[in-house]
Amino acid sequence: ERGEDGHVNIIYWQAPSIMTPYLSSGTKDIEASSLVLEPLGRYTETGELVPYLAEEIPTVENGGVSEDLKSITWKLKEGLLWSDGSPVTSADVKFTADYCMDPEGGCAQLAKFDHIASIDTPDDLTVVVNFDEAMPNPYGPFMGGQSPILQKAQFESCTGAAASTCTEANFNPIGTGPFVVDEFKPNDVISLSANPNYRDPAKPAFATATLKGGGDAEAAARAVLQTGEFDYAWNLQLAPDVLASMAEGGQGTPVSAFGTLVERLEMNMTDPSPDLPEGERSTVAHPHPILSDFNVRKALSMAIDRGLLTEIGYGQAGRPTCNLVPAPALYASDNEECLTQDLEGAKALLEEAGWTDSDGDGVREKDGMKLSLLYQTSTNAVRQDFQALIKDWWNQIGVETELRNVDSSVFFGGDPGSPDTFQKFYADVEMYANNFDGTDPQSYLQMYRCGNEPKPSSQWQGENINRFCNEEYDALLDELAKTGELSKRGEIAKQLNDIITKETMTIVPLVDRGRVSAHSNTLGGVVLNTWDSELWNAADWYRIDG
Amino acid sequence: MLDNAIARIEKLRVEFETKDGTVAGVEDVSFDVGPGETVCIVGESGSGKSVSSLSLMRLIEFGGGEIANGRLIFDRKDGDELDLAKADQDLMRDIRGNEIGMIFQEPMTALNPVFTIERQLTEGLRVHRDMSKEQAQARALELMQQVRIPEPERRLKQYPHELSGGMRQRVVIAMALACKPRLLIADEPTTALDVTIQAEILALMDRLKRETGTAVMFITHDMAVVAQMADRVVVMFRGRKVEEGTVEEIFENPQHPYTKALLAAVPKLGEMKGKPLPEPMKLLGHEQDEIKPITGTDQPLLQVENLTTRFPVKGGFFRRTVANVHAVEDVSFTLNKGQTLSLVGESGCGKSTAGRSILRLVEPMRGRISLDGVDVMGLGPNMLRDERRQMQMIFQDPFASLNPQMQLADQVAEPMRNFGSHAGSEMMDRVEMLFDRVELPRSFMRRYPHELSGGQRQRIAIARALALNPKLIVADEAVSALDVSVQAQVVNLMMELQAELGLSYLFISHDMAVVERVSHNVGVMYLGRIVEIGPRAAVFENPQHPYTQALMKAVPVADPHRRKSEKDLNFKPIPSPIHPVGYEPEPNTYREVSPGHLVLTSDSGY
Amino acid sequence: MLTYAIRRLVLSVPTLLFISFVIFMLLQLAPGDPMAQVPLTVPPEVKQKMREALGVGEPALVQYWKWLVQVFWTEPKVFIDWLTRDSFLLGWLPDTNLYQGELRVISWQTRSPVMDIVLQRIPQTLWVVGLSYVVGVLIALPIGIYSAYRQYSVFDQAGTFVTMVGFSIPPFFTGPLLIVIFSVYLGWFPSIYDTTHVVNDWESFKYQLSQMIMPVMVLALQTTAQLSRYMRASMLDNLNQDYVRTARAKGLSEAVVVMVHVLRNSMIPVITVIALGVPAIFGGAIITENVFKVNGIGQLLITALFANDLPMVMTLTFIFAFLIVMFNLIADILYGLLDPRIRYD
Amino acid sequence: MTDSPQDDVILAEGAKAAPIEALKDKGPMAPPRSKWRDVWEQFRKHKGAMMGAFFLFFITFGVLIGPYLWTLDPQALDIRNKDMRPIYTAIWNSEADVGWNHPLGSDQLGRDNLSQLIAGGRASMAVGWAAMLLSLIIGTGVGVMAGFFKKLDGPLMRLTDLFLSLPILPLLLVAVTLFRQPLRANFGPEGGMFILIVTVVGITSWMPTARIVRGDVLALKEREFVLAARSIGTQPFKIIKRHLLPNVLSPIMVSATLGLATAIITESALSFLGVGFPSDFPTWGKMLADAVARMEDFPERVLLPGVAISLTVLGVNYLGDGLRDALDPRIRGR
Ligand SMILES: Nc1ncnc2c1ncn2[C@@H]1O[C@H](COP(=O)(O)OP(=O)(O)OP(=O)(O)O)[C@@H](O)[C@H]1O
Ligand SMILES: Nc1ncnc2c1ncn2[C@@H]1O[C@H](COP(=O)(O)OP(=O)(O)OP(=O)(O)O)[C@@H](O)[C@H]1O
Ligand SMILES: [Mg+2]
Ligand SMILES: [Mg+2]
Ligand code: NI
Repeated sequence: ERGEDGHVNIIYWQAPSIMTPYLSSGTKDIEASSLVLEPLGRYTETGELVPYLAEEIPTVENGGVSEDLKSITWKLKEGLLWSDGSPVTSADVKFTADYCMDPEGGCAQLAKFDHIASIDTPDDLTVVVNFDEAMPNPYGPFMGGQSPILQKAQFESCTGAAASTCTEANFNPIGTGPFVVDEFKPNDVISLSANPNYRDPAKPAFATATLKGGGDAEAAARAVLQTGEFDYAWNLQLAPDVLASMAEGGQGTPVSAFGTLVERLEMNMTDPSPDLPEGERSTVAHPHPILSDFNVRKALSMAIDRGLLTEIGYGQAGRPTCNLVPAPALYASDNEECLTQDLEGAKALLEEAGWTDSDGDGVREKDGMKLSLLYQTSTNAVRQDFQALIKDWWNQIGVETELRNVDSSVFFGGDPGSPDTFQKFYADVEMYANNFDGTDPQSYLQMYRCGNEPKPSSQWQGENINRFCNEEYDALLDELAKTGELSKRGEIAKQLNDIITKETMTIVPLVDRGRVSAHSNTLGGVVLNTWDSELWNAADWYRIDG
Repeated sequence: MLDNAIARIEKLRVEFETKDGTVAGVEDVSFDVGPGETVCIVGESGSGKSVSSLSLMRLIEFGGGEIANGRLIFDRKDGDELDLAKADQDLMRDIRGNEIGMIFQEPMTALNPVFTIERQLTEGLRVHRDMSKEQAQARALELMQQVRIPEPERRLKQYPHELSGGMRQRVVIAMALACKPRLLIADEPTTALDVTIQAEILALMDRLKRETGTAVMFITHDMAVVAQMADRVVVMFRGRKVEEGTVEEIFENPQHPYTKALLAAVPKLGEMKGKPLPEPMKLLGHEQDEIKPITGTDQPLLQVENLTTRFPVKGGFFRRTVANVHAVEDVSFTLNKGQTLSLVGESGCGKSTAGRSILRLVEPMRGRISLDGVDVMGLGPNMLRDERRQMQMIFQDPFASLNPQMQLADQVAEPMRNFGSHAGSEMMDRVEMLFDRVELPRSFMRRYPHELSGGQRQRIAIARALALNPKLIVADEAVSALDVSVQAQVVNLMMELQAELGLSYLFISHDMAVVERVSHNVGVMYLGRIVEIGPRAAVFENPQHPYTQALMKAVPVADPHRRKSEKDLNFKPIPSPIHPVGYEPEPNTYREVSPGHLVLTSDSGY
Repeated sequence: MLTYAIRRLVLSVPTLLFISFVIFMLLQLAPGDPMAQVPLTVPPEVKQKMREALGVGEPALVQYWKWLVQVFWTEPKVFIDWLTRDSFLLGWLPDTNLYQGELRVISWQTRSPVMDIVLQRIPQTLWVVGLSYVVGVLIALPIGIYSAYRQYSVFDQAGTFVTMVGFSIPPFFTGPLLIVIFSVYLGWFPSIYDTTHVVNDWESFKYQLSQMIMPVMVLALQTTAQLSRYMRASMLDNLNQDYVRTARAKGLSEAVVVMVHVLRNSMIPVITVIALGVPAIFGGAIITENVFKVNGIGQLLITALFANDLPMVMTLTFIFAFLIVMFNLIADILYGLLDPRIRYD
Repeated sequence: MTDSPQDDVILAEGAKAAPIEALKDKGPMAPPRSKWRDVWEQFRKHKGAMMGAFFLFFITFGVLIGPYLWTLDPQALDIRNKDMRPIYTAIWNSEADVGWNHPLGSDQLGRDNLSQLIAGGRASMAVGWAAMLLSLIIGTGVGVMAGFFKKLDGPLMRLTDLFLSLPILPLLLVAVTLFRQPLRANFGPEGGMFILIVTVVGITSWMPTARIVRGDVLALKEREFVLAARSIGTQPFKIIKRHLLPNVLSPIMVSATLGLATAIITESALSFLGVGFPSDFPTWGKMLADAVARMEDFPERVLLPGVAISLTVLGVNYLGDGLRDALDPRIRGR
């Protein structure tokens, strides 16, 4: 029965600041808006596609996707209503695309609408998206929490430069989801109530909801696990022992799930030496004097005990991995060779490669070059623990390591003027985490294409952070882009993954980072999903009596 | 001992707990106060005068003291006798302000700055007399009239800082008298006031005592005031009573050596009559010293012409100068080598400013100053600094004019360091010599100012001023803050030095008796102008300007036979020296009465 | 006095302009980027588009000028409109409709007018931080008075000790400690402040009290520590003054002497200190707000800072500077009003 | 002090002694003592101050000598011995994981708490002292200049107002992000951050000192000894050095003690907000901030640094109280 379970309290320690994913790409905002706005289809916790507003997921098999992979046809469910009672039509869907693709609007999900040539609405329930090239993965637009459907009537006057002035619409969007916004206090709290026009008359079970934001993960965990004030807490990035001891509070349960987020070390293949003139540091013009040696990279990887790192940093929310693409199963390589630490092996390897400690200072040299590395990452407690541990291991194999951490707003800020961005890579090794949207790794793997590296001529934009360049890899990428068949795609993706990880040790994956969230013991129906919004099935949540 | 005494103090001993252990403030003091009688308690600073009076009020407890011994018998209105030393504070509250009133020394701080006069006057009345607000206000007005405050209605609504010192002291007296106390304790009520105001307040108290029949316990260190006020005198010395007697007995036939010394040290106005030149005082114990008049020379050292100093008053939206304080207005005089010129006048008349202007410690507006032929006004900063070797200054407050954080030898040596005139051991030799010169033991050289008494400090200040062999010393109230006995010593020292070194003094003081003692010439200042100037004998014995005459009348004389009465006094309040920008007073013109004796003929504001 | 106040007011305009310029330039210098929080999956071109939409690329002076116009011209218009339209006070006046849809100061994070959010945050901050200030003052004054009156007594020594400890323990420690004790073990108070809570009956009032008590206490501890020191020192200064002796000599009771004569004088400097502390209320208490999730101004500022939300940071810091300047002025004027000796002209 | 041998002479009956004795100055009879000896005498009488000084000395000594006595590297990881409890927990909990190799226990990465506490103390004390000194120098300089030179008063006080109205926290964060890298490049990660924090705390906390000092200098300037110094030709800077600075020492002392405390606390607040020292560089504030999450299981990790901070602050404050009394010659003279 709709509304019979009263009230549900959700806490996000990062407070949502806006209710549409199009003007913010922050996870908190995307997840908050997923209570109200819905896409045509979502990913399930296993990464499968399920229809939401669409009748079914279009595929080549059912004819929804054209043979040449250049168009996809969505059919809306019949009788869908917006929360204000007006019907949902294909015009809304088309409008959503237009809204995001407006060049003045600064749409955060523009990448989802890449390669769209045109959108046709043959009738009120049918939407045809035409691409300008073959799209083996045509599920960019309108799939998943990042690109839900907006109501045309509400946002019509909010396109382009006017997007940010539509505060009312941005805070209180009319949606099709289980809840509607009663009051939105940016960066603080959102009060919601059940959508009277939700398509399933029995849902949601809760009449009202609040989504409180702010504070820190620890307090959020405490509120669910220890004091029981809240029913659901998102993304509890806490040290495992802290979380475990809080879970003894008995009020709630932590839950975890894994996606594609991998904490990794990136090896710089170019020389970041400050002695080089500005504009040539960390560019392909100068290969790295130490890390160009595969054996060094390999030894560095061998020295690491990924199991221990995981245990200390992430506990049940992490698992050691050797892969850049750890999931979904279709694309995940079975590479496990790196999981056992081998300090002796690493030492031997270095010795063999000519890196010896000739002067007895504990640091190896070769040709007068000291085996000394600068290892940087963003400022974050777990990363600093990792740095400390890895430095320790590397010291043991005779590699001198200097640690450095940069404020994350600078590190990830992408300011071409700052020397400390991860793109500039003015260090030898850096550590961060990255993942890909949805389930298809193609664009993710494409980042490491030769020529895509950040360089002065591209204002240091570019995703090939390592400055990796490998013909075989690029050739495989081209092949992947042409392949539509899933199993074939999986094969190629695994090969790509192996080239960049175990074969060249360009990227040294450490931990496959999952999500930990917690729900109170009285909240039922929670299914943690890392492929989509965590609140993807909030409509199914209910209260367990007890 | 009178049986019907209002207050009887018997064997009083008051102790203070200090960090160095228990200290006795007064010891074994006994005396009594009869009805309608004025008992003066005299003695130098720290002799226990205030402690005795505060004990009687039982206020000493709040200052950390404790009555260790003795009885304080007080005769209450209803005839009972009560030992105040044993009374509890509730009872005391009833007596305080009601049966015993008290006037304090500092009129500036004795009133609460944030309450109106009316509020402070009525408070006691409402507590002790259960008066309604209106009744108390009416009574307050009556009191204000009784103490002769002009415009009493308006004053009642004002705050203490809006009243002059004299008026404030009147308010304090009114407050003490509000409930018609049987005993009035006055703790140095006039020490902080100008002679003229002092005279008025003394006369006022005298009249009130006669009108109301209140017994008065009057505390002072000034023998001249004692001579004016007392029926009986109690002399205190270092916490003990050393002598007691009627005022005539004490003045004419002192018994105790301390009383004798004290009386010898008091300069009496008129003592110098017939002597044209200043001469040192004859002090007890120095009888054998030869007393030589100081002649000086006739060569002019300092010539000041038309000196004018004004301070701007800023105001308004743009902080522009809206008015000027005419502190020194067209002052001219000449000071000869080896002689002393004194400037006298009431507080605020511009004496200090005149002295400072000459050293250019404040920048004069115009005028000509020539010191031994050097045009001081025309000197640039460096030259001026050099020229200051020739002229030095001694300040009023010996506590404030020495740096508390510096050793005495360093302070004396500082001028020499500044000018590099002496160095190393030569400098130390000179410092030792200077210490000898001002009769301080050399062992004091390594001490700090707080370890010295006021007189010793003032001697350090003199030594410092002498360090550079100046020709001119400006002594700005240099002896005003000192106890009489010490004052006499310092005055004698200064005169000795003058005789020996041929110094010239510009002696600034409000104390006419001291001025009479030390000066060759005297200038009387009023509102920034010199209203009369001339040889000391001429000005003191033949005052011409009405202000000078009034001033001379106001000075109390340390002789019980020459008491003043209230009707001799008529003072007008001093008008404001503040004039709007652009106001230019006419130049001063003088009439020469006798050679060198000039009297202002143009308007002086008096 | 009036001239003085007006003069100071007028002088504060260039001061504030200068301050705003300094702050603006400092923030411009900061290397942060509003896109830092954007996940790495978003391609650089898209980020660039987003940046342009926020107007980040423009020259600093142009941005500053725009900001000035928005704050000093557009926002007042909106405010006047609001006054004449919705406010209780002036709602009866005809609607002014001065605001014609010009661009207001827009937050980069929320894409909504900064002022609206600030107004939304002020109640929480005032409730908690303001109340704690009041509580702190109310506790501090008696402690200060009594410590001074009984200088070096056990009470005074203990008071000194406690206030010093209060001063030296950071709120990020006291806060979680209280939460663990009172929320986790005892379960008396909620650990998370509910900003949507509306007080409309006794029950809800009790709830409001229970959720405020911990943050208020944590903050009040610090206020108390500092103010009671001031109060004590000021009382000690005045207790030794001559007028106190005069008052006693009049036969007034100790209560009147201390609580009327001495207190009135001692309060003069203390009140100005209190007034000078008021801007800090509006500035929020960043750490405490964070610990208890009282999402007030302080939390707004810190999130904006970390998100490089320049307009928000700029406007908030400017408001803060404005309050400081104004309360400085108010403190001076209060001083003049309370102390009859001071006359400004 | 009123009782001196001569009193009895004067008061002796018959007063055969020379009468001038009665008027003789009451000189100090004790032999002259050096100023610092005097200060010390006075200081010793202040119990709180002695205790404060003792604690401060103990802590300072501990953090300075500590690393030589307890040589474990505070950054050394000993992952097998992580999460050990302090040795004293064994008293009531025989199962607690304790050991003499980590007398105060170890943290979640097995770093030794004792050596961290010592190293953290070094950092905190160094930050505290340096920031305090910096703010003192700026504050005193500005205050003295403004108070002494009339022309500078206006501009300097406006500057002070400006700094007072600058919102400190944003400024701090901006400065941290701005200058962290260049400083790190020149002074290393810890050195750079140290300089940064010290500078930022220093330049944002000198204003109260400046105001107090200015007020005092204005008042002192009216005192006659300054006028006297001018009249004997002392140059302005010598006046400041000889006459003004020694006399504003006690308010400066008070600001100094407060400054030390605020600097330590500000540093810890910065650490709490995550913009302080590098993560592997312990300070008390950082240890406290990091340990708050594990407060229930490992209370010692918050208590140890918390108590250390409090004791230091308390010690410094009491020390300041005592010093103020001892340095004031009027109090000392009594
Ligand atoms: N609160 C106190 N604590 C310690 N000693 C005190 C205190 N008050 C007074 N004394 C001591 O008691 C003695 C007498 O002091 P008292 O104030 O009575 O002197 P006085 O004769 O009134 O001097 P003055 O003319 O300076 O007012 C002095 O030696 C003084 O040091
Ligand atoms: N620095 C100053 N700024 C403004 N006005 C001043 C200043 N110094 C003195 N005055 C004013 O100048 C006038 C003369 O002051 P001055 O100090 O010379 O008087 P005085 O005769 O020495 O008085 P006292 O006997 O009280 O020392 C007074 O009205 C005083 O208020
Ligand atoms: Mg006295
Ligand atoms: Mg004077
Ligand atoms: Ni006198």
